[in-house]
Amino acid sequence: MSEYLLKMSNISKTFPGVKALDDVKIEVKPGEVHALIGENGAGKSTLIKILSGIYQPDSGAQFFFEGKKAEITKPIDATLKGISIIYQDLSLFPNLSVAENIYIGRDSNNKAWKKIKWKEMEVIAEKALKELGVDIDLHVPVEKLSIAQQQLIEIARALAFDSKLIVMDEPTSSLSSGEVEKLYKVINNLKQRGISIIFVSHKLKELFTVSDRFTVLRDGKYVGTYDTEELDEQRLITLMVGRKVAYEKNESNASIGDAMFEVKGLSKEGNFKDISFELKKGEVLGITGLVGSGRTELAQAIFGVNNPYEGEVLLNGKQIKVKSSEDAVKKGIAYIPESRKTQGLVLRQSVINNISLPVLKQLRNAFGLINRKKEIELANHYVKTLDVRPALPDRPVGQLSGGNQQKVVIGKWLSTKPKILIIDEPTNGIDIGAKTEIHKLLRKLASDGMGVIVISSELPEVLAVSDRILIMRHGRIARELGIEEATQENIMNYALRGSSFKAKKTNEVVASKGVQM
Amino acid sequence: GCVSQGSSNSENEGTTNNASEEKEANGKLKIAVVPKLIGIPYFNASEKGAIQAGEDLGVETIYTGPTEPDAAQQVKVIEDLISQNVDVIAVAPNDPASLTPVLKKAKDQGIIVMDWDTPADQSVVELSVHQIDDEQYGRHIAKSLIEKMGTEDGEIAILTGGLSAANLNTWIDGAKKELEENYPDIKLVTDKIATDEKQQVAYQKTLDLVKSYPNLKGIMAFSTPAPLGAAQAIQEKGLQDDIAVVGTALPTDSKPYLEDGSLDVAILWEPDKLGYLTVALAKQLAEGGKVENGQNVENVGEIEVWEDGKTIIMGPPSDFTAENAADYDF
Amino acid sequence: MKALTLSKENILGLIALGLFVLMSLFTPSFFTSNNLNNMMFQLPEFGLIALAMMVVIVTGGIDLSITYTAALSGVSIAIMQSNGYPILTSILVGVIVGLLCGSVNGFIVSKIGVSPILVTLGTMVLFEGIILSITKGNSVSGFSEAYSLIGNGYYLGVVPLSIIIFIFFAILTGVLLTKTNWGRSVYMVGSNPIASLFSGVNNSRVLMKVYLYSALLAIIASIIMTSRYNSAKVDLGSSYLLQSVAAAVLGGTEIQGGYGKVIGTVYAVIIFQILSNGLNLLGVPRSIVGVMMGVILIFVLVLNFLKGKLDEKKQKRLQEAV
Amino acid sequence: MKTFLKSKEMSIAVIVLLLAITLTFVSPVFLTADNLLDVLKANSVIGILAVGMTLVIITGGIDVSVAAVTSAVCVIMGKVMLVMPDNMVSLLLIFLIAPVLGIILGAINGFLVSKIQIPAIVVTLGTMSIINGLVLYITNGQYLNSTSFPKIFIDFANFEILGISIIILLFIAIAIFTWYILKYTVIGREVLAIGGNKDSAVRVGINFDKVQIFVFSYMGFLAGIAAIAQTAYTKAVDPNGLLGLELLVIAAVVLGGANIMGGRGTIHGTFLGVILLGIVQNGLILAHISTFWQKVFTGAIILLAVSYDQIQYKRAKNKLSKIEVEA
Ligand SMILES: Nc1ncnc2c1ncn2[C@@H]1O[C@H](COP(=O)(O)OP(=O)(O)OP(=O)(O)O)[C@@H](O)[C@H]1O
Ligand SMILES: Nc1ncnc2c1ncn2[C@@H]1O[C@H](COP(=O)(O)OP(=O)(O)OP(=O)(O)O)[C@@H](O)[C@H]1O
Ligand SMILES: [Mg+2]
Ligand SMILES: [Mg+2]
Repeated sequence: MSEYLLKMSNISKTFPGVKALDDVKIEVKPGEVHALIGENGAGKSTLIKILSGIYQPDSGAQFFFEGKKAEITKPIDATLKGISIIYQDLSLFPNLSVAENIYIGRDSNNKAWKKIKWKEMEVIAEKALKELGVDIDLHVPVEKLSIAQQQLIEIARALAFDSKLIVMDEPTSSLSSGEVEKLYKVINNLKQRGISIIFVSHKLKELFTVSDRFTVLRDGKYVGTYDTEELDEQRLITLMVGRKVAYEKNESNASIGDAMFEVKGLSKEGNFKDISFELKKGEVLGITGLVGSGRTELAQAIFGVNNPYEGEVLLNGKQIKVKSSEDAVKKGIAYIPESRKTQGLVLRQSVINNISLPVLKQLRNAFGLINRKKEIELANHYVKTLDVRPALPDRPVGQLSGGNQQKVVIGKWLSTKPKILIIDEPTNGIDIGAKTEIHKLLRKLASDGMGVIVISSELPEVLAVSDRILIMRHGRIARELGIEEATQENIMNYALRGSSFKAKKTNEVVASKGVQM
Repeated sequence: GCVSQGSSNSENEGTTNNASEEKEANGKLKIAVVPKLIGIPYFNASEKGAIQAGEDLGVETIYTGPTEPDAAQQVKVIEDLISQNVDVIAVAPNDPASLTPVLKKAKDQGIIVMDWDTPADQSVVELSVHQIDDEQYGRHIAKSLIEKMGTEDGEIAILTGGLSAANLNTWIDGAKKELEENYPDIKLVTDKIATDEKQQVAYQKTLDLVKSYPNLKGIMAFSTPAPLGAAQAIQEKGLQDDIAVVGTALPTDSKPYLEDGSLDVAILWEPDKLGYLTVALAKQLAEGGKVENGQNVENVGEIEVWEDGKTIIMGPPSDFTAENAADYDF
Repeated sequence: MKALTLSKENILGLIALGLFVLMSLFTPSFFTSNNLNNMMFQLPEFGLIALAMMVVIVTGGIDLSITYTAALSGVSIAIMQSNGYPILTSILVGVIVGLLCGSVNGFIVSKIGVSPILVTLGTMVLFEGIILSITKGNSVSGFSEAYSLIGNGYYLGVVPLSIIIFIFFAILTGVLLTKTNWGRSVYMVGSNPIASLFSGVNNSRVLMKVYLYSALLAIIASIIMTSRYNSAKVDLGSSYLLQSVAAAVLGGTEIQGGYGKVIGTVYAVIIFQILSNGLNLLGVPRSIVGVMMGVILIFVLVLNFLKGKLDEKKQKRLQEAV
Repeated sequence: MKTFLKSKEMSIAVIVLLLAITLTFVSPVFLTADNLLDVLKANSVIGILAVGMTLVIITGGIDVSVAAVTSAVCVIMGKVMLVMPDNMVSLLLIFLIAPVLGIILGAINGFLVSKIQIPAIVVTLGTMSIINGLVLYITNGQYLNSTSFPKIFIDFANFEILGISIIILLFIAIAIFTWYILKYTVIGREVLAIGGNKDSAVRVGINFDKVQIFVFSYMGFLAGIAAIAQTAYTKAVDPNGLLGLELLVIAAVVLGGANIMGGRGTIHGTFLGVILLGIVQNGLILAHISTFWQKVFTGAIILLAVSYDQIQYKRAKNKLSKIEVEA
């Protein structure tokens, strides 16, 4: 029995168009938390997909698990070996119960007609959830759970399979700080029980708190593996980016004008209650809080896709009624949703078509036809100014990495020349380099006179961009802090105070709307 | 089939595959007979006759029609026949009016146009071959029903293949007229009921009918599957003696129901004869012959020609009963 | 290289061409002015309905009521005409009736949000019922001479008027879909309704317009049909319903929405037309024509599939070569 | 139970109930065992097919070739029965042949859908027109009546238990059997799983293709059974007898609350859907509604049902509070 639980080496993976991985290796010790990190498109997800048997590596790959040579050609192989993967977008069945979601998969292949023992299933699920120290009704369908709870279900499933290695690809990207804390507890407890964890994340701070060792990838190449002790944030960033990136708290912006946008006593049953705030010219307003504190619901109400609600919205002193997203665009309100892949972009359509979508009306020529030339210019403009890579605007946007996809969404909304820009989880799953770029951009937009509201669960981010911070808790504004008085500690404190952790939240507020057939 | 349009010879390919070459080779007459649709027993039977006549009389018969009783499809069939420049087109219209333009077109191309089974626009056809006098037929069916009911007052119902079938409607009108004029005490409980040309639908509707009209005495069923469905329901509910069923079915299909009296009588002409007659007259017409009243067409018999010199009546319908049903092979 | 990467539409075009050549070679009286002309008269009505179906399918929907929409507007035109109203008035009424049908579908789909297949299943039966209760199932006839020219007349004495109408609407549809705000939104809504909603697109208006437009195409088809057949009846063109879905899909339209080109559908319609007419002339049993069309449909899709696989492999080899 | 009250099935159940009550008032006949049994029997074929269609639709697929497959099996069965001796073996043979034929045809659909990845509606549209065409070509619409069947089959067709026709029993048995598969077997849950989320299914190692092929083969299997029921019901084989039935079947399933997008659907819901369509047809005559208006009613009822259900669903969704808002 070697000292390593998992040894992968000579891993290469070629996709049509890209060499995603080029002779990469990773070695994981039993009972360690191993951070896998790199910029967007560095190859993390791909490496994981190979480990899980979804992708096959190019020839020559070496693969040992528990000292034995391992053959993993399909997902079930990995599962049976005791490797569980928790993907960014989770692998749950919204229409099935919690118990089933935990149990599922173990009987697949050649046991099709096996009778399902619901009792046994529930026992197993029960046990797994206990080990995690959470209590969730075994019978509710998973679609009724919050993202955080869903993530726990995934982990419970991994335990139920008594996995020796659990891989988490950006598990915290959709969690609020509070829930992240809870996840760490779980991870530590797994560690105690000798389970190894590969942890993919773009949030360096959290990585330092959980990880024992780091493996760094850059552009699909292996950079190195380091103990946490020998690293600090700067060093790490340099390793993964190859350049030095600053990422610190914002000092309040000098040129803050008077209120341009105002919200008075906004309330919506089961969403949020008498929300009032104002946004001053040139300032960035941060809204934070636990996931499920009603931030997204509030934003979508202002944007007109979460009607009806009580209360007033004033733009430049005049009351406005936003009845639909179309309205919002007309009135100069832009909302960048939290899930770029489902809400932000039409993945199969080209970058051009995505960017021009909200402004097609302006692009019409004398005959009311779209002026393709103008459209392409528009797209190119934002691809250039936002430095979207690769700069191929007629590629389907689905082929861009998360970071670049996000830039496209931002470009799309800048093209509407909005007065108010609301951006929800702006840097979800985006690497540090791209992050700071986006933060700079938001600051710049504000100082150029745009009203910017940033909703984020990532406190460093909130602190980095905001001039003022609203903390929401259970659908109400718990506290407002000026940037100078705000610290991660006191924000957490207001966000959590008196709140139980079981924030309830259905993923997509408007998922039902718009969907046809 | 769903993805289907146009037409073709529903007999074996051989006869027509090399059709057009043949045309060049020997001057054989090409006579196209177009049914309302192919692949239902009634028109299969008349196809037999038509093909037979072709062989007997040394003409080439193309028997082809749509797979659904759809006007649009039938027009296409005829258009394609015009492209094959046949000598005669005899058509049984699904929707007479809808064929007028295309039949005109055929006429302009020098093709002789006639109708059979169901009259087309009389201004375009040169001959109109009727199996029977539609009104008489309707009346005959009504009379037989009354006879089988054995009473001249009581409730009856009418089943029909489809509400939009022109010829069924004329028969039903004929039957209604007979009842109004001669049997005032007969009460028609509801509008004619559509059975989608399907036996099981006729069966279900009949079950519902006998339930909702407990003292129903008789049922007239038009279109070939309808009487079978009706009879099946009567048979199952053992109402043979309470409710008389009369309809337009083929003998072989109705045999099992005739035998136990659940179907009292099936009234129809012999469709193969109709097919035969159509081809025979088409040939005669194409060769410039004139059709006379009382003329005897062999294998068919004496035919009646109305004074308009156009309308041909093949003869009275045949009543198929438990006794004679076995003698027929269609 | 370009030659190797044929779009599915181009492949379809080649198939259509190939069929045409084959038929011309092996079917006597196929390649005769008479028959070509004949096909030009047969194609438009089906072509228009297929386009109507395609537009709906691009939004991820389907319209099972399309032929009854056509029939209903056709019947109303016929009734107007037979009561001696002038052509334009009659057509106007027909258009209004048809658009009403479209708006019923559009409303229930876009405002209430019921899935199109269910809505149009219901309206299909409903419209049929309405026609039946109006016409008592009889066919309505009695069009004016002039009216019958629409479907039977020639333009400049050579080209059938109806084919010109078809070409016009084919081009119009193409332009609307590719060059207008609405058309673009149609594809966007078809690919990802949520994202397009979040991009300020008014999904329900887009959908409403889609069902109105497809109704309009159906109406045009019904005008051509009623004029050609000089009568209107409950089952007017009913046999085109599933055929039109098949044609749209054969034309490359993705049934789950988001992709579909006019030219593809047009090629598909041409293929069906050649197949049906040619096989008829050959005297192939008509039932077999149906079989052939099913076979072609599946064959082409299997072809696309294999092509996709092939391209992947090629890409890969190029990669490893590098 | 509480979940059932909020479920789609509930709204359909409500509609069925309202309709039934109205009919009981307009016609004394409606609420008689005799009538209800007739309705059940008349809709058993649709019911059997609908049960299979439920699985297909749960996986997000659809099968418009069911009617074609059923007629194909009917026709072949008919031809076989012509030469069959009149004994038990023949009957057993029929129960062997019919399902097997169905499974073969269904498997072809399944293969094209899963391995060639052609959308189900397209595949089945194609196979439908192929099968229909071939049936028409081979039979030329030739109608076979009971005189040509072995007597034992007729006895089977007329067989009753406590006055309940074997055909109804067949339907009920199929419904229960399928319900069991869906609830208590691995493959059954996998059907729901791939309907719920395809990617997740693949990741947890569910064999997507296998499940799809199963679903379509099972649909074919039931089409085989339905063919037996149909032949027993009409005591005849009419190659055109089932044309257009597929739309009714689909209507029944979705009325029963199955989600055309996949992931949701229940056997009891489908059963209710079948019943709804059944009593509408039956009621229209009992209620003495003019022939010409019957379709108007049917269409209107379908529209009302689906709209009502959708509105209910939206309401529920809006009520469902997303956040526990502090008082
Ligand atoms: N399915 C695919 N087809 C083609 N190329 C791919 C595919 N998946 C990944 N790639 C390529 O491999 C590279 C690495 O992708 P990967 O998903 O591993 O990046 P990542 O490290 O997960 O990025 P992120 O941090 O944003 O998740 C990408 O830049 C992309 O070009
Ligand atoms: N079909 C594809 N073709 C080409 N590249 C792809 C494809 N799918 C994914 N990629 C590449 O994979 C990389 C990562 O893709 P992925 O789906 O993991 O998003 P991501 O980078 O992880 O972003 P996020 O973290 O927001 O999900 C991207 O760099 C993208 O270029
Ligand atoms: Mg990734
Ligand atoms: Mg949020």
